[in-house]
Amino acid sequence: MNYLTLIMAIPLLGAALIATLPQSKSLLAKQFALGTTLIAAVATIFMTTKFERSNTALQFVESYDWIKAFGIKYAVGVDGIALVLILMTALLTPIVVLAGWNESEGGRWSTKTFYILILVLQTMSFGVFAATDVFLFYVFFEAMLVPVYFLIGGYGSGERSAAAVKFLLYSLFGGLLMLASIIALYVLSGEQGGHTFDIEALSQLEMSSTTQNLLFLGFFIAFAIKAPLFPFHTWLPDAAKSATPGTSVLLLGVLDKVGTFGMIRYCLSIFPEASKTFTPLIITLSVISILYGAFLAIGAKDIKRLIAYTSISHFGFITLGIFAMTTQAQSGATLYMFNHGFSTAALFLVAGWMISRRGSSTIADFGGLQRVTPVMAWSFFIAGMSSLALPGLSSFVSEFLVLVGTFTRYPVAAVIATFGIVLAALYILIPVQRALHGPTEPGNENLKDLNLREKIAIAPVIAVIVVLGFYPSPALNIINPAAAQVVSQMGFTDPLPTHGGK
Amino acid sequence: MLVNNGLVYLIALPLFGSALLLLAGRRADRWGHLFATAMSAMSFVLGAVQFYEMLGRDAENRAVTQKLFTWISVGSFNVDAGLLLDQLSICFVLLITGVGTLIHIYSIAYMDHDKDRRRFFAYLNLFIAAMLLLVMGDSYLNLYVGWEGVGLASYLLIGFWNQKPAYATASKKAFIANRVGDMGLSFAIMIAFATMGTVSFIGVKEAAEGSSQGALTAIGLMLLLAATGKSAQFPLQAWLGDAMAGPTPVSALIHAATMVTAGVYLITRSNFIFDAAPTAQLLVVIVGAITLLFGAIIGTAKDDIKKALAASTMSQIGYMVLATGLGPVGYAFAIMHLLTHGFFKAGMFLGAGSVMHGTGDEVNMRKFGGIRHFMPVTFATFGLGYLAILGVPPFAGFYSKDKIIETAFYSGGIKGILIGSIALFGAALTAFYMTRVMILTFAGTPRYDINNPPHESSFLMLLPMGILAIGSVTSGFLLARGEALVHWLEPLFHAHEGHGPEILPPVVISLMALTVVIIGATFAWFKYGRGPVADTAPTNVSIFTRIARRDLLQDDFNESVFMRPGQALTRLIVKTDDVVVDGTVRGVAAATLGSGAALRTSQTGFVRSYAALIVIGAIALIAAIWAVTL
Amino acid sequence: MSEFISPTLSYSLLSPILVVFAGAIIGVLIEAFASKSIRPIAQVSVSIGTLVLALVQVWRIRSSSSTTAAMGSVIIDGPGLLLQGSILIISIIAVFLIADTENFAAAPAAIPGSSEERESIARGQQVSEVFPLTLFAVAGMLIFPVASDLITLFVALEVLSLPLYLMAGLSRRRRLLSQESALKYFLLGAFSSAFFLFGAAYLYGYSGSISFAGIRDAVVGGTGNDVFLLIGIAFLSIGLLFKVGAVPFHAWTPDVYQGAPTPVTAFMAAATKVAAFGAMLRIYYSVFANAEWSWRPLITGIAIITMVFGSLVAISQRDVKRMLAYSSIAHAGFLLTGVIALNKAGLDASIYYLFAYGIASVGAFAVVTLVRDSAGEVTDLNRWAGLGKRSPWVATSFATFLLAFAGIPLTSGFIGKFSIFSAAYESGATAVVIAGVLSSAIAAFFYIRVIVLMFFSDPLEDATSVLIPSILTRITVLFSVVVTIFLGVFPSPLLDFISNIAIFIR
Amino acid sequence: MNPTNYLYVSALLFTIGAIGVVVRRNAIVVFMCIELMLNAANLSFVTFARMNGNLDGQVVAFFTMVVAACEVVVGLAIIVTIYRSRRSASVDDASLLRR
Amino acid sequence: MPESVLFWIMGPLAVVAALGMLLVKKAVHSALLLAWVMITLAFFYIAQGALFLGIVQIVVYTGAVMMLFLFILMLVGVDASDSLTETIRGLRPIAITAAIGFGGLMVSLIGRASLGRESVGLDQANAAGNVEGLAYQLFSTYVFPFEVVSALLITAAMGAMVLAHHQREVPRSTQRDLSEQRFRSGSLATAAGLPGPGVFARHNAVDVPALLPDGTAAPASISETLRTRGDMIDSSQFQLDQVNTEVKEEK
Repeated sequence: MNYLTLIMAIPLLGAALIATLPQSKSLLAKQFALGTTLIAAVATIFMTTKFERSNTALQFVESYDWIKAFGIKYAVGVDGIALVLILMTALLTPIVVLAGWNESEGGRWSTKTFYILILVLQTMSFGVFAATDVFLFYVFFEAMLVPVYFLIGGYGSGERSAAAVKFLLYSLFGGLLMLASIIALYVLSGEQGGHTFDIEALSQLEMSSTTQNLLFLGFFIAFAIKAPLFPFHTWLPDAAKSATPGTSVLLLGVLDKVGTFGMIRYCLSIFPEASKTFTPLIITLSVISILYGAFLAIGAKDIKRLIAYTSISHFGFITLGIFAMTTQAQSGATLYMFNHGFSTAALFLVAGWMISRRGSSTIADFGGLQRVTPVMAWSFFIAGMSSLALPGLSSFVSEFLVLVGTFTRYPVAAVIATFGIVLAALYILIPVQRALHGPTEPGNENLKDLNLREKIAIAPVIAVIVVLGFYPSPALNIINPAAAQVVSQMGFTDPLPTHGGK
Repeated sequence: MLVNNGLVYLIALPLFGSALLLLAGRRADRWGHLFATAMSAMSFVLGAVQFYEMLGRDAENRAVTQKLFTWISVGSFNVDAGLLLDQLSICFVLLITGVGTLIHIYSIAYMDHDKDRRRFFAYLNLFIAAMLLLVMGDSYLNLYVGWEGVGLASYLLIGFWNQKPAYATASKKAFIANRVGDMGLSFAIMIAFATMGTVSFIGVKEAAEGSSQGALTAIGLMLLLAATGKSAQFPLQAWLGDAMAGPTPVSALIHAATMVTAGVYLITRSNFIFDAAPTAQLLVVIVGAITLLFGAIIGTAKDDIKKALAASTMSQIGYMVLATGLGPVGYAFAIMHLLTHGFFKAGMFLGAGSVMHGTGDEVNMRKFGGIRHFMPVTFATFGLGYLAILGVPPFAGFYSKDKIIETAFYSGGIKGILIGSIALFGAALTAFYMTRVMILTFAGTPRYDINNPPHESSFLMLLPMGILAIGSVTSGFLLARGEALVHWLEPLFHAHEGHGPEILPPVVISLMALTVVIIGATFAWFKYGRGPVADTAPTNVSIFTRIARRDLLQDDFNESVFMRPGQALTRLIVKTDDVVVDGTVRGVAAATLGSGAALRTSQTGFVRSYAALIVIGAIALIAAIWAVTL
Repeated sequence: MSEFISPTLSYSLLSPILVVFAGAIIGVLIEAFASKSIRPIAQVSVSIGTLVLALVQVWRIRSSSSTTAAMGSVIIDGPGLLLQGSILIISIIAVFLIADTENFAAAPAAIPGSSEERESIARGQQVSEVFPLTLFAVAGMLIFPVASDLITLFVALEVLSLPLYLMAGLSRRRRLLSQESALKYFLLGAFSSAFFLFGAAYLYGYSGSISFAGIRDAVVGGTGNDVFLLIGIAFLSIGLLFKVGAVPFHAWTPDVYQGAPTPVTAFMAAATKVAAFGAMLRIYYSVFANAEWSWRPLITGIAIITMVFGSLVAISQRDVKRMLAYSSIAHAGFLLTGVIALNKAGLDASIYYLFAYGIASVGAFAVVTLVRDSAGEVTDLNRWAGLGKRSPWVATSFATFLLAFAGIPLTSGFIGKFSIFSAAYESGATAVVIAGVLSSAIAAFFYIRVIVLMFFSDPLEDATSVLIPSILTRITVLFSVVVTIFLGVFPSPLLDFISNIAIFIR
Repeated sequence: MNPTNYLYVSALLFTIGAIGVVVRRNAIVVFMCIELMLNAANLSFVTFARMNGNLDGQVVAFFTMVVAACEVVVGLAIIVTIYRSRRSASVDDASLLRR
Repeated sequence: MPESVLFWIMGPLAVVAALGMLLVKKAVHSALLLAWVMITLAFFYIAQGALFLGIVQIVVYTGAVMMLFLFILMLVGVDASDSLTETIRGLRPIAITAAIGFGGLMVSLIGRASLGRESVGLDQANAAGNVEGLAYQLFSTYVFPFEVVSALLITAAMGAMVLAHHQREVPRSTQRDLSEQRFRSGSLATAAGLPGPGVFARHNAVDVPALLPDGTAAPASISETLRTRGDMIDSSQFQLDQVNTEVKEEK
């Protein structure tokens, strides 16, 4: 059964169906979009149940020739890491559709177009995580920029087109650097037994260390921009501020994961030596990102920018975990990607509701929401607690795994990174205090609390956050073998306890 | 995996209560408080049952564990969601659920008029659950969950009236100070895993024997950092005073009886680490000593009754921490003082709450005076607590605090004398400020509108106060009788190594303690009891008093050393991000655009200059040829 | 001297060229004898018919290829046929554009603004001579990449150039600009062909032969003096680089692209590039291949300067045709990497790129012809603002072409760029690949800016209207869009086809 | 005589022609300079034909003349047209298209 | 060596003449100098064994092409002269540098080069006669480009037609046509044609309307442009009967 192609096809079919609807039936378009994403989610969950957790090989593999002249294949397959990210995408999209039911209405174009873009984006996202052919990956990687670009520029607010352009140019720039590396890989593979883009085959290539380092950088910078890692992050706050909340969720929750996912899937496996060479640098950048993003978040005055900055900090943790090269950090990083998707989704969706009710995204314009709109305030609070990695919520597990895993190999980095948890308390509690606590500011008295649709949308997100906080095993069991595989393929074993055994 | 001995229900009941009340929303307004109280009470009953069962077993087999499920398992990092109830935990379980239930009952009346009472009870239940998890977790990571959980509950409760900006700020301050401490706990766990490969108490205990001094010291120091955060010890003590913004039952439960003692629990629980790390132990003592004086000094200057009590709490926990730093002999006394303190301090806080309740939420003691006439029961219970905290025999404090002073003196050498003296001096200060509180509040002449006198609180409030007062009177004797607690806890603390040389007989030390207490109390009487008290704080006071009123400049210190530089750093980074990082990006874009515009001018429109360009190109080519064929 | 050898021409191999010549001459005869009223329709039919027939001929001789013809004046081999096919397909859709609307002067001989001109316009006239001129140009283009001696190359260069010089000056609106562009194109074109010829003289001097085979033998044999060879290569290259619009021989491009009637711009932007690069590929790959040490550094430098310059200057353009002109300069730089590659992959990639770029280019200019106000085409980019709102399909088509130019995946441009850069990299030209990638990033900037303008900006007050496309333009645009996307998604058939038959015979 | 001398003359004439295109403003003179360049090229061809001992160079020169004649026709037609529109044959006046 | 003599006399003269092309002001002079250069080249061709080319050079180039140039120069204005001051900033130094650089480099390169083989001479190639030799080549080896050149000629012819020739759509009206039109226009009033300005008036400037028999002005008699511009003079002042008939005796 070609599950992966199937789940990629479902949104595309839905998009085609919506395209046939008349312009005026915007409600129908929304319902179709929700239905499609729900079907895709169910299909993905079903696929997840068929996944053999103990098997570290790629599963649900499909491979067909695409461009034979270049050895390019339509090849897909997932390991545990890719699977959880696909699952996350599949779960988040219907939530985004439901949560942002009216998001498309302030846009430049029709509702129909909005949902077509969303669905196309979903297909691309599945593809980018599932691809096992570097070229196919690149195609999805670049092509998914286009729907996001139109989603930001067409349906966002404020300086939306400037933000969309900034996003696109940043990403394209990174993408082109990656393209240069891909070209080099292609040529190298041609010299060493036939052109191919298969990851497995590429990871066997012989390269001089200079070549490897340069090519690694091509990939890594592309991913660092996407992730985003300091100092390549400045597109994110603008994009997140201008995009609709739903788009922001997909942007930060799904799209940015491509960066960190790419680091695992491509940087590590194809350039193991270069990865080791650059590890000190990357760890440094990650730690800087953690603290830097946190400080920026503390200083942020706009709630959406704040969330974007927190993500920079969180992506620092993820990158740190990836390059720490211990099973704990690796699993933690992947779990972090999954969890971050949901906690950011919760933050953005609730922030979006707050903003749409208040008509402002400046934190100072809120105040006392806890008394006016308790459910909304609580949702925001829980999301915030998840963001600051409160134990008992899902992010804690992943953040702690990253830290503890990093500590065994890079104690200094882990120690500095840990300061991020104090800063996290600041950047979450400051907006909580300003927006939710305090006296009810004028203009906020009559805000409406969440309606049923919004409650239905946020409930599963919070449920995931809480359940995985207490019982992360379902996710970890999928991730662990793949993460361990990554670490062992890199030739690393976990550092042993320095004193005594268990 | 299966719930075989029901430990989990201890936590699950209040947790369920909390979740239900929060999710049900306004629908639960009418019965929420009762439900929550019931949950807490049932938890207490379960705890009592466990205690009873435990009593029935041998000393060596008293600990029970329960593995619920595998929580986190990655590679060699395996943490179960597991519970451990041993002699140490049970003390806490009973204290938490017992005092907790009493405070639930008290709050039913105290929060009667608040329309958000249900939410308050939900938070209380959440706190109980988290605190139980803290003391019952079988590993540092489980403890960590409870640790942050109580921090969250504390945050929520301090900020319960967060519509007042100051209260919201206080709650945030508490959370952040706690987070700094939590960081220490994180470090400790990381070091433990890196060096020992495990984070469970049993595992670490076993591995500690073979571990290096350095690692153990590091873990110990980090645990101490965690403890200072949670237990409001120096240097992370500043949040406790502000935490009094929360409703008074909260102050009683969380910021006096239970949560703030979590640091003591942590150090005691980690005895196997501290015992092997003398440096860390010494620092524990120093921190305790500093804090006990620090709190006591602040206490002497505070006019706000709750803040005075909070300072007292800080000071008393300083005693406990000091005790834990004194090695195996100290742990039991620390715990004993912790338990007795739980009774008398909670009782006094509830008393203070009662006074506030009776005076229309007045907290300034200079506006009180002579309240004993109007609130006799409150006066009585408060007075018993007062005697207990002073260490007047045979009240509870006498048994616990004297033992700590004694142990301090016996810890050996100059150090022993020094910390013993500090402890003794602390006792004098305690007597002074507590007497001051008593006099200002209950004695003297009323300094309020006599036509609108305070009224005694309702039965529901007085009942817990009474029970706690009984505890204040009896608990010390019960725990100390035949060294009951010491023996009870003994299996946990390795060997009973004994203490250093008895430089003075115990009786002498007790007498000395009693003497300084009397001196302190008398001094207070001379200062406040003889004449009328100004109803506003005098301003022409010594610099020391002013500093003490400003909490020994703790906030000024934090503000100038952390907050302002932090804010400046934040502004700097925000600016840097805009100007340097994003500025570079924009600069590259501008440079690209600019060079495009500049190059564009080469297109002059004159065909002759285009021809010239071609000629120049041709010259360049032939010049290159000329060069290569040279 | 020996006996006169009666020349054998291999007519079947020449048939595409001859068919086009024949069509052109029929066109001339129609001009001479047919009445004015039936001329336009007759010319269109003849032109299209001729080109299609030529295309059929190309297809039919594809397997009998790899032979010299016409006494060795031309080589009909795989690459040549592919290029001829590309030129013909591009020409067909370009002729649709030429035939479509009133783009051409009613009376070119009349003074602009004269009553004579007004009268002609009122009578709905349009110069129908453009069709035979186009066919002549196409014929020249068909010969250019298959020429195998310097004479044929030079004559083909002129045959393709002269009609273009003329056609550039035939715009109906803004005739002064149009005439100016014709003058500039002509003067600079003649100037560059003088260089070309001078270079040819030195190549002849070096080798003693004017046939490519003879020159190659001399290069391979190393006989003769390198100085002559180098001067020959340098000056011949100037002529060719001028035609493809490489910096610093590019200056005519923006002016001529802007001034010429848009259909002519479309035709010459696309078809001339194919022809000129076709000739370049043949010359550098087969004739100068053994002297690569001499020209590769030079062409590498020029390629880098060209792509960077084109991309940078395009950013600051406010006129859509000028912007496309600079974009074509940048693309000339990208295509030069294919020349530098000097391997089979480079050849295949260049041919693919040329075809893909040509089609997208015609499509883009076709869209330009549609955006109008009462005074004719609107090329001021500011006034394209909000086009996406008013004419989503037109704007979307244009965006598709721009994305293809930018090399976004799933468009033909991406496959083209990928294949050409990888070929260049394979041959060790890393610097040019990196420069290419960087300038692609710069280029992306202005393509995206136009898309932003069309989709994300609000229209100005004096809104431009979009002409309802006639069936011919619609075919052109649609065909271009479909090809652009199809070649981006399923490039395999074409790539394989090219790869199988693109082998230069020497 | 060494035929190379003719090459020098050819090169000089070519140079002069090229510079003439750059410095002269009258379109007709510019065009004449281009013709001069073509002639210079022709001289090279003829000289090389002599040096190489075959007639190919002369054939090219012959073709060049024909082509040049055609070019002249077209070029002068364009110049005349633009002169009629602008009453000026200066190439500098035709500079509306720029930037 | 007669060739040397020829070369050393004609060569420098040709170069000087070419330089003169750049320096003279009048286009006609440039053309004449170019003609001189071309004739020189014709001599060189003949001297180098290219008899046919030499003749063609004179006939086609100097004769036809240069005549065409001169013809157009006449059309454009034979007096047209260039100011030699440079108007494009910086172009003159570039041109001078380029001239020296280009010429210098080329001469230096040619000086360094040698063919690497003996100069063969055309004796063998021209054995059967130069014209015959060329004919062999043209009609055999290079027959294809030769034929293609015809396309070029057609293009050139058509190009000239397109740009220069405009076929009249309506034949130009003859006087007879106009006359017939007037009579058939319905009104006979204008059949005889409109009066010219100044008729019966004392003044015949173009802005003075004719006077009708009744003495009023006839607006139709002056140009419509003037009328609409209001440049029509009130002609009443010029009526004959208003004129002071007293002829003053003038000296």
